[in-house]
Amino acid sequence: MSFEPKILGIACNWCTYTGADLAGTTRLEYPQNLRVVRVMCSSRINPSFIFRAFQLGADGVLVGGCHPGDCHYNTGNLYARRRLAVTRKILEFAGIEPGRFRVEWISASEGNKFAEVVTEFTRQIKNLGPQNKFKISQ
Amino acid sequence: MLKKTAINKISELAAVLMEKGTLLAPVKEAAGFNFREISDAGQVNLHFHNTIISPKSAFFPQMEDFVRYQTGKSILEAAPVELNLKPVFLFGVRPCDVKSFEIMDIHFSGTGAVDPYWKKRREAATIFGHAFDLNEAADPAEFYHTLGIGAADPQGSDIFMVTKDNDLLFKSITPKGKKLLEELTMLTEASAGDRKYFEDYIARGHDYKTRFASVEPKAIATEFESIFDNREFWKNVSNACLSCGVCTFVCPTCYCFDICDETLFNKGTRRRVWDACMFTDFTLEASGHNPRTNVYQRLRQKICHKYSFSIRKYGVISCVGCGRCTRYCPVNIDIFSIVEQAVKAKWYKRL
Amino acid sequence: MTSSFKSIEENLKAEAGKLLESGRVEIVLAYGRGYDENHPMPFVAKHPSDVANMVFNEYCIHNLARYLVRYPRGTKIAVAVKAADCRAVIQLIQEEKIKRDDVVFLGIPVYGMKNPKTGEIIDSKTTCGMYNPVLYDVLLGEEVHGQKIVSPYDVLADYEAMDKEARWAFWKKEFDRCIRCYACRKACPMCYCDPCFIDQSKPRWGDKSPQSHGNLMYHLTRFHHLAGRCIDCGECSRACPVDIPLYLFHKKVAKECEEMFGQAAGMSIDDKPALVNFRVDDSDKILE
Amino acid sequence: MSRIGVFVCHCGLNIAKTVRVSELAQFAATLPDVVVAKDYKFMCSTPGQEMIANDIKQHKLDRIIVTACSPLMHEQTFRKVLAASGLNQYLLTIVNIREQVSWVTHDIEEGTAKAKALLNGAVYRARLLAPLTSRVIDVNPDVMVIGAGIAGIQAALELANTGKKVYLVEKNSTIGGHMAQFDKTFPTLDCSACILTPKMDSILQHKNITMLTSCEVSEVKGFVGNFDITIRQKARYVDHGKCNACLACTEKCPGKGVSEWDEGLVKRKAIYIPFPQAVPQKPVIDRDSCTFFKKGKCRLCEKVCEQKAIDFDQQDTFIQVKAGAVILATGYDLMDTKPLIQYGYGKYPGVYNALEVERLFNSAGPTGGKVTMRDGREPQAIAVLHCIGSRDKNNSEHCSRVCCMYSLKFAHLFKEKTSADVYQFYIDMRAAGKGYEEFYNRIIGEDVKFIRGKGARVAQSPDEEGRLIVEAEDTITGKFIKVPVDMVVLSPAMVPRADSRDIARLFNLSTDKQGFFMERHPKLAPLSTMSEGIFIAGVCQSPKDIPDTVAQANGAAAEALTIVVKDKMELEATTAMVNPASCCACQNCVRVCPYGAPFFNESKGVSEINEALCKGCGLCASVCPSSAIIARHFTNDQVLAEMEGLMEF
Amino acid sequence: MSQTVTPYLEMSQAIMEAGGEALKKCYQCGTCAGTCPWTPITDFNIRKLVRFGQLGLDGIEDFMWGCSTCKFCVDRCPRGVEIIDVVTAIRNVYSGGGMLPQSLRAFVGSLSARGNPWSGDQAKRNDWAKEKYPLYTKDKEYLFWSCCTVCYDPRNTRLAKATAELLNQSGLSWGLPSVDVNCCGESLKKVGDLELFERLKNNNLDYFKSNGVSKIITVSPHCLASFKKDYGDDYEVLHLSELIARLVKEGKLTPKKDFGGVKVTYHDPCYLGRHSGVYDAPRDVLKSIAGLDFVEMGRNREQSMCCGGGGGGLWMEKLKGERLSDLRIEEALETGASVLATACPYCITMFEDSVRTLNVDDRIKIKDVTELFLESLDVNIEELMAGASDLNFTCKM
Repeated sequence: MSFEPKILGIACNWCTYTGADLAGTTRLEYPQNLRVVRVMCSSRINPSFIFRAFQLGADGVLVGGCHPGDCHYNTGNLYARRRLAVTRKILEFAGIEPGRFRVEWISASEGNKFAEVVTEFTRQIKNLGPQNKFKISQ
Repeated sequence: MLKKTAINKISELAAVLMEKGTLLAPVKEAAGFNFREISDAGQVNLHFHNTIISPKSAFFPQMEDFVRYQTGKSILEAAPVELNLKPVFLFGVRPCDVKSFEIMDIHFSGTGAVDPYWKKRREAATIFGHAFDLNEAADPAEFYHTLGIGAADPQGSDIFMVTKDNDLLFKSITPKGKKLLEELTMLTEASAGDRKYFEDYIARGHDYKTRFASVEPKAIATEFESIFDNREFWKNVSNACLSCGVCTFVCPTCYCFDICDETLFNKGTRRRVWDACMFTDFTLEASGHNPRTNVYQRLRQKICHKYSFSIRKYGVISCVGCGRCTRYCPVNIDIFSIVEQAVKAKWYKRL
Repeated sequence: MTSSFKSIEENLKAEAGKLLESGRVEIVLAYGRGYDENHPMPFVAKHPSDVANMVFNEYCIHNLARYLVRYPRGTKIAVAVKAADCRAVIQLIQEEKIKRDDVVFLGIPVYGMKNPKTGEIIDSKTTCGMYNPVLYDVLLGEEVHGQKIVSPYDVLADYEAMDKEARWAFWKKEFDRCIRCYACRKACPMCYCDPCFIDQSKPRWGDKSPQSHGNLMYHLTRFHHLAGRCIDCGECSRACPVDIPLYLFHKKVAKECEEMFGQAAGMSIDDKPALVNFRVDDSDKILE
Repeated sequence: MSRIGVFVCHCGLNIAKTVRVSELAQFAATLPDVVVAKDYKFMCSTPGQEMIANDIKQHKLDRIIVTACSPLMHEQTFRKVLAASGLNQYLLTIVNIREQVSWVTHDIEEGTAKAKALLNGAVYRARLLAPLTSRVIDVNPDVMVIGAGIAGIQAALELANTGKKVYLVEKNSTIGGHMAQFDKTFPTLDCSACILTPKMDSILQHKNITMLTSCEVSEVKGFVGNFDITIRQKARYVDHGKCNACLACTEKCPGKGVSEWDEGLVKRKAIYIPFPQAVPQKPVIDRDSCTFFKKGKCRLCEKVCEQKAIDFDQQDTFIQVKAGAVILATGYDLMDTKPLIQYGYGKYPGVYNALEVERLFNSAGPTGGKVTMRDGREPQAIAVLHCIGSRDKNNSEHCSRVCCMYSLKFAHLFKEKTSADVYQFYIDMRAAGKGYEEFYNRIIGEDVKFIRGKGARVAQSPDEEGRLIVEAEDTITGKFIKVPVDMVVLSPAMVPRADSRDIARLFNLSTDKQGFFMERHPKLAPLSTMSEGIFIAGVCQSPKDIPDTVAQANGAAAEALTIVVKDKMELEATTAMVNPASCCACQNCVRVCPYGAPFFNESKGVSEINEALCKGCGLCASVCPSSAIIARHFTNDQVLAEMEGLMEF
Repeated sequence: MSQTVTPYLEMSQAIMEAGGEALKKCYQCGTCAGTCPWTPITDFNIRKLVRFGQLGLDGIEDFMWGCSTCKFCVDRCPRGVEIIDVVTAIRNVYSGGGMLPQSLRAFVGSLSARGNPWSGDQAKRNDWAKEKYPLYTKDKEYLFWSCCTVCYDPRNTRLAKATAELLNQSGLSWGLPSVDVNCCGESLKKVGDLELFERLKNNNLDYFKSNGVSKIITVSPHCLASFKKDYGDDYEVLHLSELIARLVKEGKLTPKKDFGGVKVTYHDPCYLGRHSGVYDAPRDVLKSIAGLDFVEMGRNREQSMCCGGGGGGLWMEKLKGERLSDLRIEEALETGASVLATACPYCITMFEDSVRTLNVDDRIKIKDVTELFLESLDVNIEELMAGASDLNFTCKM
């Protein structure tokens, strides 16, 4: 059976999660490897969550937040942008393929963008294969 | 019984021992030497003064799994971790480290409940003691001679080794050592000259000087008891201390540990890990109260444990003067300078 | 021309004595005699008489900024600071852990400090490679000029050139050697959290046991906590008993932060730490 | 150990079509801590809800997992079910297997596998859910309205009529704002005073309204429901308590000051009321033009005042006001057109700006309503120039929305009061309001000449003394047109008050490029702002006409009322709190929070969070290095557990 | 001609690609046409030109030559449309293939053949200098860029001479460009021949690079604007009046002669004022001369009226009554001044013509600021000019 990646999605409640719901109500289809955790704002994401996700065996991590300037909490995603950029550089230097961690700004009305991003990201992770660097072996 | 072999044939001896059981010997690493389980005979390297981390990790490893369990199931169904050990050969242990096993035996099997893990590992091991090289200068941090340990003191080893030019002499000290030495057929019989050389090497070892004069344990204990409440003194000596865990982790006679549960995906392991009295959360109580929040309290605890409470309780200084804590302290705090200051600091009487 | 260690020592003693006598400061942080010549210790002078025990030689490499946060807020402290240490004090002021007028900077322009373990000269391969303190109230020697200025990030070149599998293997080997003694955390002037995130049990970020995944979580998160704050003084790597090259990772994060946010750590009191700040026009390219 | 109940919904076929719901329920039963696992056709239906309620009581469940549609749909519904059956409403987790699973795949294997993983994550999270009770704080019933133009007046009256006490703060010495300066209002041409003065009077008479004129806000503390605002009452040198408004003093006063109310067209006395229907109708003394303050002698007004109300050594005083909500209605100013040298405002006396012309028309104005120019002549030809500074990248990019209409009004009034020819230089005639286009047609009917071309330059006529030439291109004919006129009226851009940015800083609001206050959401929340409890109405938010301003004022009053009508206010439960034992005083949280909820407690040396201001976004929890901040309902260990559960299978 | 037209969007696309993309921002408010000095006196309408460009309507080429790129409209445009770029783009698109007006054909021909617009012999470029002045070499600080107009046009060679003298007096180290440089190409670009402009520009750039030029003094504001805008920004370019103003302030040059109360007014050349933002330097120079009674014209500084010479206007035929320079002269006369000072060779040429056609040359003289300043240093230009080169042509008008 071909490699089915496990992808962790962390979505901000006001924009990306609502966008994901919209993708559902408009019956857009996308692969089911993504498992979404809902948080109130993309700025809630502590970089250690990303390291922990890879340790739990995630093959890819997708973070979704509001477009800069649209954040429900005014400046949340502007801080998140800087922090997740540093997270990305740390993962890269530690040896994780940069393609495994992705941050996307998806607004509540961009259901189709959500579906496209998930499909494309799943395909990208499938090419990269399983991630067993950080993964804790049982 | 005395046997010998050429130093460059050590790897053959290592190969033999590896078939008999697990061989732990000093291995050269980036930062210095450490005892490692030997997987390829060539790794054994005796050109060392002493290892970074003490050989206590052979009997008291930094991580020991006790129980494996499943969340949601009852503890009765949890499986304790069986400790089935092959014979262990602890190769190249310095006399001061050998003495530390004797001190640790008091805590782990001598008093109160016996620690089965320590006891099993201790019994399964045969210790190859190794004398210091007497014509080398002593490492500035060491002061084992002050605590009555000779540079070539065979006491406590099963087999004791002394280097003679480019040979290595092996003398069996205990019956276990004698039995093993007989089995090691590849070693050749040592000559009478070797025996004589061995004897006076041991004798010379005794008066091989390290830094400080010898001390009398009882006197030190009383000094520390009276100086215990002199906050000024302890603050001065601990000003530089970072309160990290280096000195306790490298020390051969530190044995504090913490038991914790590490779970993942509903499966968990209860395991023992080294802990350090220098960590702030070492004495953090469930209520949130922490009796030792200041650095000077923790440093005082560490030193008094070894040079005051241990003497009162077991009559022995819980330190072998190997100097590791001084050598690897990031801010160069020297434990025995503090002891010396405590003893010399007569002015404490005036308070 | 660089002033000799001896003359710096004299100036340090003189200056410390003056400050203590005048009551301008309650404490002077400097260096004192250790158990032998090559191992001096950080030293705290409280009375003018303590000044005599002060010493300064090529082994006084410790970053004394670490001790500033240990004293209650508002104590007046003078601290002997070399180039990197000075940036650490500035970063602490940026983060309002100490106030500018509570600290007297005794600046030490320095060249040729040695690492007691290896005996090598400490240079920009393991530290920021700066010679003169960025900010000082008193300068204890002549400014060092004419030394070759080497970028502290050159040493990263061959690690960045490695492919990711080799780099992962390198870091996994290094982090597996960690014995979790936390000397790196305690030696770091910017790591003043007590308890640290790794000591928490609720949530349990990383296991206490020194296995690779617990070590990995501890080190990677610490690198992140120091992003835009690490002043590259190299204390963590020197304090590590098993010599893990932590300065490499810190340099890489510092280099990325400088490129992305255009600001080096601890260079000026009015800067705001990079990760608690934002610019609306930060480009999204930093996320690609 | 927790006792978890899992309830899987079919949602008719919506979920059941691509997720094997019964298999999911059986799978749930096998998970640790799961005591009850059921599936039902419609969980959100009444029988479905009753099933949950019964199971809670019967099996003494303490955590509920509903595996159905999106939490954004029915989280509130199921929370009410828990509350009704005595269980804390936050001990609930919703697993979204409709919008994010069954509706986005056709493969039932894939759907079921993903549903299992999501459910497993929910179980991990459910174990760590903690009961949360939202704190209740008491709310000050009063409201403060800042700015007493038509917006402030309307909002104040609406609120006062509901019985609420209102503090109406006005910087000027009278209420009324710019509208009181106008003569007529478009499109109905009814007289501005006739529709405004009754409202101003009812403000004066209203027992619930405290009028604070000549006052400014100097400091704002507190948070929604409990604002503590310091008002600076500027010294008026007249004790309004004693004064019975006989105005004898204003006749005797020798002092001469420029009348701001009449836009500087005429002088006024040092002790004055801006205009006859001013409310309060009590004079104030202007220091700069009062001969006593300037030369130390005169005090004529004091001698004349029977009530002895004059008090020259009156000082600024400060008034502390508590309020539950604040409405900002600070209005606007017209752009200063002097820098646009091509129009010669300030250089040629015949050039007026809109407000000056409003005063000319006004019967209480400097010329008693007669259209006479600064040199006394009656203009024979008048040009009105639109878009001066508006729709202009070099000045204000926005369209000021009302100038087309008031320019037409001017045209009508000029035609009515003088025999002059009236020209309108415009780019687009924007008449989009109710009755506006009809008004435009009426004005065209009154023989007003419209030139489609923005006024390019106003120059002195070389041959006729005192006349001006307006140069422009009539883009319709493509001809360069030079129109000799006597009077030029400029319709300048509406810009925010000069101090709008300082007021924004006081109330923690942000402003747009021009300086207008930023609303929370341009379409869905135009009257509320990022600061809870602070509302905006009228032109301070963006240029608009009087009908829209009044509508916004009513809206803002209603929104303010939602806060102050209840004497208690429930705060969000999912706020953050600091565990003082772990706080290392790095103050990161204080620096990042957009709402200023965390503050540093200097004495304890740790940060604390004011839960009334906290919105629960969790930003502080993620920047806290020693994870000392607990973001309730999204704590670190809850999120980590959910991630662990999601990644298990 | 029938009133029906169909939009020809390919043409407007071409205009946009040629640098006129700003034309889509225009909402036809008419400010530009209302401000343009040409609208009152000619049938040229800049707004209509932009409108035709927006829809690519034909017939645009008939009235695309009326603009003298004076930038008045650009400063006032509420949408920030760079109208000059639109005009240049339109001319580039529509003037290909010999569609140039008759008077400009000679202008472009001479530029492509001889590298200067005056059909002057390239080798004779520095003849006005009569080897009296040094050529620029690497060690010199300033390159004095002698514009083609001051090299070949007899009236303006006085300007070149005056400048050279002044630079000598100021003691700065400077030098003239060699003869293998060519026109800066500013007017050529505005006429629309972008390809030829690139060639001329690169030739000059090669000269600059090979001779290590860093500081350039120009006497013509057209060269100043062109170097600043199109020649990259690694050259420090100064107009002569700026340099003189600085030297006067630094006390290196001080006027000696008293002018005895002669009334002088100043005309702001569009390319020195509106294009390059230099307003005060020439005024400071004039006011530094004792006895010079300075008076401002009504339309001055940002509002100054164009002389009509820009954008190729110098070379184009203008019907009587449709000349801005005439109006400007009348405005100068109104101030009662007897000298009209300006700081641009194009303006001087246009004004000299107008003075002659209006035959008021007895009531007003046209002088460059440099000439006036040199007179104040007690240097007699006449005998300087005695050895003027015997150029064998007069500029056609």
